[in-house]
Amino acid sequence: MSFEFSTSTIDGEQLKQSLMSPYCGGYSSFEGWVRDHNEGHSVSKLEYEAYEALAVKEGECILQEAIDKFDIKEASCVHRVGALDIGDMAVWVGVSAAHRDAAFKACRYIIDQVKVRVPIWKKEHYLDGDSGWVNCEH
Amino acid sequence: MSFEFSTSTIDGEQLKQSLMSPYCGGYSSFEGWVRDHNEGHSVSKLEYEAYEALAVKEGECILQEAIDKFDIKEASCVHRVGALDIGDMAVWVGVSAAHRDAAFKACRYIIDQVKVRVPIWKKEHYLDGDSGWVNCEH
Amino acid sequence: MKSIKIEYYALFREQAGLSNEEIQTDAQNVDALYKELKSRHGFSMCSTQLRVAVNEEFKDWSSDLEDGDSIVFIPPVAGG
Amino acid sequence: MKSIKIEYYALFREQAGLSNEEIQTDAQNVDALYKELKSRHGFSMCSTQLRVAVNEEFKDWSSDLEDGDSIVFIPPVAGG
Repeated sequence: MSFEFSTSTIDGEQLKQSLMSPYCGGYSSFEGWVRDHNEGHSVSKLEYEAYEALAVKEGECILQEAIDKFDIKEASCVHRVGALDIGDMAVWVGVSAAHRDAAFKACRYIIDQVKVRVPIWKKEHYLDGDSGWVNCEH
Repeated sequence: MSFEFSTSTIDGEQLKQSLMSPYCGGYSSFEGWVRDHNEGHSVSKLEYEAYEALAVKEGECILQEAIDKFDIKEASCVHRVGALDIGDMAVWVGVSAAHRDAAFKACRYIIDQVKVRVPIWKKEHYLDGDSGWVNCEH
Repeated sequence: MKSIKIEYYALFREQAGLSNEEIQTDAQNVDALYKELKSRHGFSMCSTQLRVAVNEEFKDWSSDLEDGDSIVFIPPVAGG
Repeated sequence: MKSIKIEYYALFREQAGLSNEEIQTDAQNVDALYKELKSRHGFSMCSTQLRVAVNEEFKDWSSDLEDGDSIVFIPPVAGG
């Protein structure tokens, strides 16, 4: 179980290795990619910033909740910080379990909770030259 | 959109490339791994066999259903045939979408339907020397 | 007499000792063909447990058998 | 007077023009501290939109401010 930040490209295949076990029959993963649009605006690039000390605590708390709620074996999450381009992977979640139902539900739980609870902020830069911190401005 | 069989190791990272698009913000994938146990038996290895001509048609039908039912961009599935060892990836599903809700739901729909509809059979070999076609014997 | 091709997969392949065969039969429909082959090869499963494909399409067991048809009996599946 | 460390992230960092600062204050609780800093730096958000962390833990806005506390104001998050 680990929640981490990365300043470089996330390697989901590598991270998956630590979740594998002969006990596991199902693996669910989620990747969030930087889209070229958001709420009607054309996005050119973006920046993520995190309050890492608290974010890691809160992220680990979410992973532990997933392990307690669902019958899973392992779960991890990595989030990018810094400047990202369209198509870059912003966040990765991986969950292994004996059966697929728990793997899917836990993976979904983790990304949903990370998005609403973990202190990470996103600044979008738009093609029209404007920019803004998502959920904080306008 | 493609449903395929493979006689060698499935490369999910490679397959993912064909699903990526600047329009997509979410990617859900599922991998089924060969477990060391099933219904109380210790499994040593297994074999998958498929009626490929019909299985590909049925698999493509499932992918099209997922595209029609959920707001997703692309979906693919690859299933192994032949002899597999514990820990090997037996099946891979990948789905890209603008938003994660559709990606998760479509990915789950595809693996659920593949398991109940596509003509693929699994012979398990057990540590005690016994073996059997799952769902067909005993 | 009709000439019918049958492909065998998984448990059927093992129980028939064959991957495929071409037979001559008077069976009117697919269900009757299965009964004939079940008896000949000693298949353990009943048609109620199975699906059947005719010329690469899933079909009803009551489907008429036509000369030249290709048949595959589909045991309970176990992919994934 | 208490000595309080504040770290600024995201929109706060930009609006304050600072990543962190250490200030002297008479503010009794965290909410009073935010009002003081909102006025000084011209922050656009109200505390009702925010969460706050004291010494790396989420805390209530009514929490007493102690000498030496480290404070982070948490704007609406947008991870993922």
